[in-house]
Amino acid sequence: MMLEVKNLVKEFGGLVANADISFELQQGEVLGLIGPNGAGKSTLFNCIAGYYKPTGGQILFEGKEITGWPSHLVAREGIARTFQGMKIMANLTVGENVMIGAFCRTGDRRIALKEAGEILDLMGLDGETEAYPAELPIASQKRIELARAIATKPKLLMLDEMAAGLNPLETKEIIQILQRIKEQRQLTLFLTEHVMEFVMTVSQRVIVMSAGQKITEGPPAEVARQEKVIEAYLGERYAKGR
Amino acid sequence: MRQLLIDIFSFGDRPRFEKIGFLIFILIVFIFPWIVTSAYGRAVMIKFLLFALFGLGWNLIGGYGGQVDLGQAKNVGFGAYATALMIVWWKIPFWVTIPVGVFFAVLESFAVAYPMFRLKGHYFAIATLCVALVWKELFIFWDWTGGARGVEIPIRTGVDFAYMQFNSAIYYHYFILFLFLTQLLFMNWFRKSKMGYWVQAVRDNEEAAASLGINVTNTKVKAYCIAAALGAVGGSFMAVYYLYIDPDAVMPLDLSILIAMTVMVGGAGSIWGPIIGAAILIPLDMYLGAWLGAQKRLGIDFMIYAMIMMVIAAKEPRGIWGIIERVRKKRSR
Amino acid sequence: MGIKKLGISSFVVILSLLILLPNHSFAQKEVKIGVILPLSGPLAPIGKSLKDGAELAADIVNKKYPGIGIPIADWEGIPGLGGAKIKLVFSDSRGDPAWGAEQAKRLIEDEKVVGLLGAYQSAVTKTASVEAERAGIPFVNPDSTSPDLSKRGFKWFWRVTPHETWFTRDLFDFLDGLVAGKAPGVKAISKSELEPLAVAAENTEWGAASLTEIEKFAKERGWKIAEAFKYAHKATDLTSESRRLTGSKAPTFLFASYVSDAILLVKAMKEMKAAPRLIWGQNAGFIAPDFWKTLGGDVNGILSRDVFAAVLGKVKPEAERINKIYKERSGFDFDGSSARDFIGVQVWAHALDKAKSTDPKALQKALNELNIPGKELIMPWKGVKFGSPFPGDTNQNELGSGIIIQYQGYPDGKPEIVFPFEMATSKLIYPFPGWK
Amino acid sequence: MELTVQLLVYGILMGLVFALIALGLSLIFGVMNIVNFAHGEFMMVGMYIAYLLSTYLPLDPLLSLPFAAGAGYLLGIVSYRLLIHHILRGPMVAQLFGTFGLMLFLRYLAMYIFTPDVRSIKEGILVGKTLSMGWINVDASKVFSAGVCLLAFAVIYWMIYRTKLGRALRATSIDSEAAKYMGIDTKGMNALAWGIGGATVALAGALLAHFYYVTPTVGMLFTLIAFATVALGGFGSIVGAFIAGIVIGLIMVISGQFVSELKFSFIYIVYFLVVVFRPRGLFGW
Repeated sequence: MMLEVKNLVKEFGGLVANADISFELQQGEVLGLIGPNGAGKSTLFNCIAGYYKPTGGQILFEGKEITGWPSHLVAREGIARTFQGMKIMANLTVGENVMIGAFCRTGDRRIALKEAGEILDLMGLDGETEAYPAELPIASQKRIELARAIATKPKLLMLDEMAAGLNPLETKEIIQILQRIKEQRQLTLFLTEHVMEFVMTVSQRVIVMSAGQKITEGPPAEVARQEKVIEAYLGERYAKGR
Repeated sequence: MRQLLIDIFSFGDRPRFEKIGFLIFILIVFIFPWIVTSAYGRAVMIKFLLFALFGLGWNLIGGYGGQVDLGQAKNVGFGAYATALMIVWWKIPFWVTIPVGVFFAVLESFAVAYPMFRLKGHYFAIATLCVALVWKELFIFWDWTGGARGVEIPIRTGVDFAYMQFNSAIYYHYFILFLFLTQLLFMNWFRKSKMGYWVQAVRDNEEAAASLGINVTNTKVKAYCIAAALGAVGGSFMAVYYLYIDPDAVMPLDLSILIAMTVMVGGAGSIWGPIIGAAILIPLDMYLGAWLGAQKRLGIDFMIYAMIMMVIAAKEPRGIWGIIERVRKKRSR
Repeated sequence: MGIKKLGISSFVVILSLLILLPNHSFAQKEVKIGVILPLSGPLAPIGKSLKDGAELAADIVNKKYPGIGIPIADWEGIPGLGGAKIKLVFSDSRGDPAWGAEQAKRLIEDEKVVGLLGAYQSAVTKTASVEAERAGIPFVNPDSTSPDLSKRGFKWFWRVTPHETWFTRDLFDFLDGLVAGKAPGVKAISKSELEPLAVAAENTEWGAASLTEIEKFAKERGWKIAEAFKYAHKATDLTSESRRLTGSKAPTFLFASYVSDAILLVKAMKEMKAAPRLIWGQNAGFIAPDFWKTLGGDVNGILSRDVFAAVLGKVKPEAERINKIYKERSGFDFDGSSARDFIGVQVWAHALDKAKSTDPKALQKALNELNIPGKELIMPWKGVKFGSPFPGDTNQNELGSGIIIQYQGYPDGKPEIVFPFEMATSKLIYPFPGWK
Repeated sequence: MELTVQLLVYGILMGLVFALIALGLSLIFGVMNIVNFAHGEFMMVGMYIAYLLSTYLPLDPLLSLPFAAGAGYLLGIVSYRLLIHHILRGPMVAQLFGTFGLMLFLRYLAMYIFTPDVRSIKEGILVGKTLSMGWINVDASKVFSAGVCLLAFAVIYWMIYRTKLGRALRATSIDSEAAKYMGIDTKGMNALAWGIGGATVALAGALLAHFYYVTPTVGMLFTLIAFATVALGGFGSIVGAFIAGIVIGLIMVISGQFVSELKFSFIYIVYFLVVVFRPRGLFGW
């Protein structure tokens, strides 16, 4: 078992953002997390990644309890993540950004440099090593974040809104890259997405959240048909449309 | 081992014009005392190297680390006092006193760093300023440090390498040059090391840094302590160079600010920034002061100095190095 | 935009090049003396007085001023050097010891001065005189009073002014004299009327030294001290310090303060209607023109130790004449600061005249053997002769002396001399009249 | 008892003046996140105006208050337009650096014009008058200054929280981007904050000149005290500046009574301890 979340609760001053969430994640699986805005997806992510201390419940990673651990220790344990709003080190070059990820596992600059080069190759960013992130388009910046996370050699990779702000073509490319890396590095993926299309193509299984609650889980195609999911998730969209 | 040496001495990753510039710079400082015979010119050069050294240390926390520390003078003070007091009390040779000064500076920085790094931005800047001023007042208050009367190191005649006292500025020149180069090479290694990258990652984005396995607080504390150590070395030099120190001379607010300013002017977060900054501010200050300082109407020298500071802050907040980088980028395109 | 920046940077480069080039001046025969003074920063007002005094002295040496009555006024340049003129090269110390040392280097080696004068603040004098000592160039110090300075055994350092130990002894001679009934116009006062003492000193090198000396002498002479403390100088507020003095109910207040603090202290004491019998200040702030200009009538009755007062003219006509010239030039009366640097330049003139050379060794010898009789000075001193008046002193003027002045009849009055009693120019106002 | 009452009174009176000095700094910070090193120099300008008007014109120094405030307002606006506006984009260090340059410039400009002489106002209705109440003797001008401080705080508080202009200022301080979209002239608001900041601190200077000396270098120490005050109260908080000013006045007077040499240390230590436990100051958000 890669990740186990048991009865996770997170409150912000009385406001319940995650209420009694439980789920499991198998080695090598691709799990999607979907739900409308404000459903508590990011909170759940942040609880696992150590940005928030859960109010209650347990998080186990490979059988080890990591509940409430600070994020750098969670990262060392083997959980890497990307951010919804991009958090790239703007004053460092693309290569250096990825190197910093690699330094998570090595103290040797040469090894880090080599690994960063390999990952950037994989990402199709090998020509931009010396560039500064701000000089590149959004899609490339997303890839830098991804590359940086992968450089920490994670077992579990958590992707927060990877496709936000990308056009369909770019999304497709990212999906290809992800699948390639997943194969190569035997990664387990946990991704949250506001846009359904992305999750549905990539995930083997999805969890649906609404108003802080987990309402259902199952294979994408199955889940998408469920009444309550359409109501909670798509309902919002239709409501907005009208 | 070989790798370490390469990391320390190699500037290979820098563009060619930087390497050439650096070589010319080294050449100039090496032959400087033989081409400039003016004592003031030599004194300016020594002070430039001293402030370039201070700048290198501050750059670690203020430039690479992005933490606006306005209290570096306290570390200079620790170094200076450790050296002066040990020489006066126990006649301990200079070289032994350097690690002691460094030790106290690091110890103090470590002790205040954890509470201090709970603060951010301006709160942090003012806290560093406060801590430094408290130390200054304590050194004035205490009798055992000589209080306000300061510490005077007895003059030794001739050339004395144990206590680093010389009757010629040339010795002091190579002495400070040695200390400066040591720190420059250290910084050259540091900026390429894991720690160096971590410090920069924390500066740019703390949350992202944490997600990459970096202990943010620890990294800041370490950077703060290393910067303190580097500052203390310069303080030790000041003690044997001026032979008299008092709290107003080695730990005033003005010194903290001047150190930060040199790095700012040169370009924070770049290895050449502190050197460029000191090369501009120190001669400017010293020549303007010597030239206009004793005029009937006072203050012109400071006004010119202030104007230059304001223009740089307004037009090029990334300092002179920012200008150089931009020009180069434009040309390479 | 680029051109602008280029302009600025090339301006800087050209500027530094211009200054780096040695400047040769082919003026007439002159002897350069480097003068380091606090000309900017908080002590700049005093620095200005010091500078004016030194400039006047150089002018008097260089030009004929008939009828003044001291030898240097009749000189036209230094006779022993064939009429060479004294040229003072001033340098701002910024009140910073490191800066002072660098300026000393510049003056010695680049300006090629034959010797140095200054530097007022004892901390700056310490570093600047180290440079002189190393270079083997005479440093004449007319204006720093820290006892430490003459205790270092330097061979190239001579101090003209009496130091703090000396002045503090004067203070206690004065207090004992009051008890013995020696003060003009005041009957013998019982010691209990003046005891205990309350002392406030600012916390720089000088204030700390003053406080130590006062405590030492009080113990020696058997005076009780109720409060003795140092306060943070350049204060934003000294109310509570004044309250502490007032609250101690001591009848005698002694101060060691620079001018801004002295003003605040007097204002705060006035505010609190403090009623001491005696207020004595240790020179510095208490004699600065800004002190009495600012406080006007509030200074009446305050005492300060000094080395010179304009009223000296009553007993020393030479001083009166010099004072007249000085007042024309600067608008103020000669005071202890200007007088001290005046005499500093005068000592230099005599030493150069005696040495008949600008060679350091000759000057060293001349200074060591210098003996200027009191009548050639404008100071109320027995003369200038370097020796060891207190244990541990080297090259300290033995023949100097201090006076204690009292402000009387301000805002239009003058400081009157009340000590030494035999030199008193007026009756002592006792007890302190209080503030209106 | 006597001692306690005296210290309390002196501390609070002094503290109110510190609070008024700090008010402008806090306001400026609240609106645009910038610390002004030249703050004490603005105060110095107010002091010189009071001094010049009362010495060279037959004006009572009290009448110079509006002129000082006006001059402070102008100085604030001019500094904003010529310098601050340009350095706002830069990193924090560059901002500190720019205002530090402004500080040096103003200080030495004053040195150039007025020489380093120490001056003070000699005549005025309140100058040098002492009020006696039982154990306590206080300078009448300090009492008056305290009154003006209270009034100034009331006016500024009313302005910020009760007027349309104040709402616009607050909107700018909370989110300047959003405020811009809502049609608020944020640049104008920034300039206004500098103007008000300059006016209040120059007013404080003119009041201070009644019982303090005037010299070009007077500003720095007050700047430091103002920094500690504002940071202690919480950057941008008006109530915070008020309370912290009084706290600092009291610390200063009490420590001055017992360990005068370390009195600034106590202020800094109290600041340090407060922010360590409340990293945004007493009233910061």
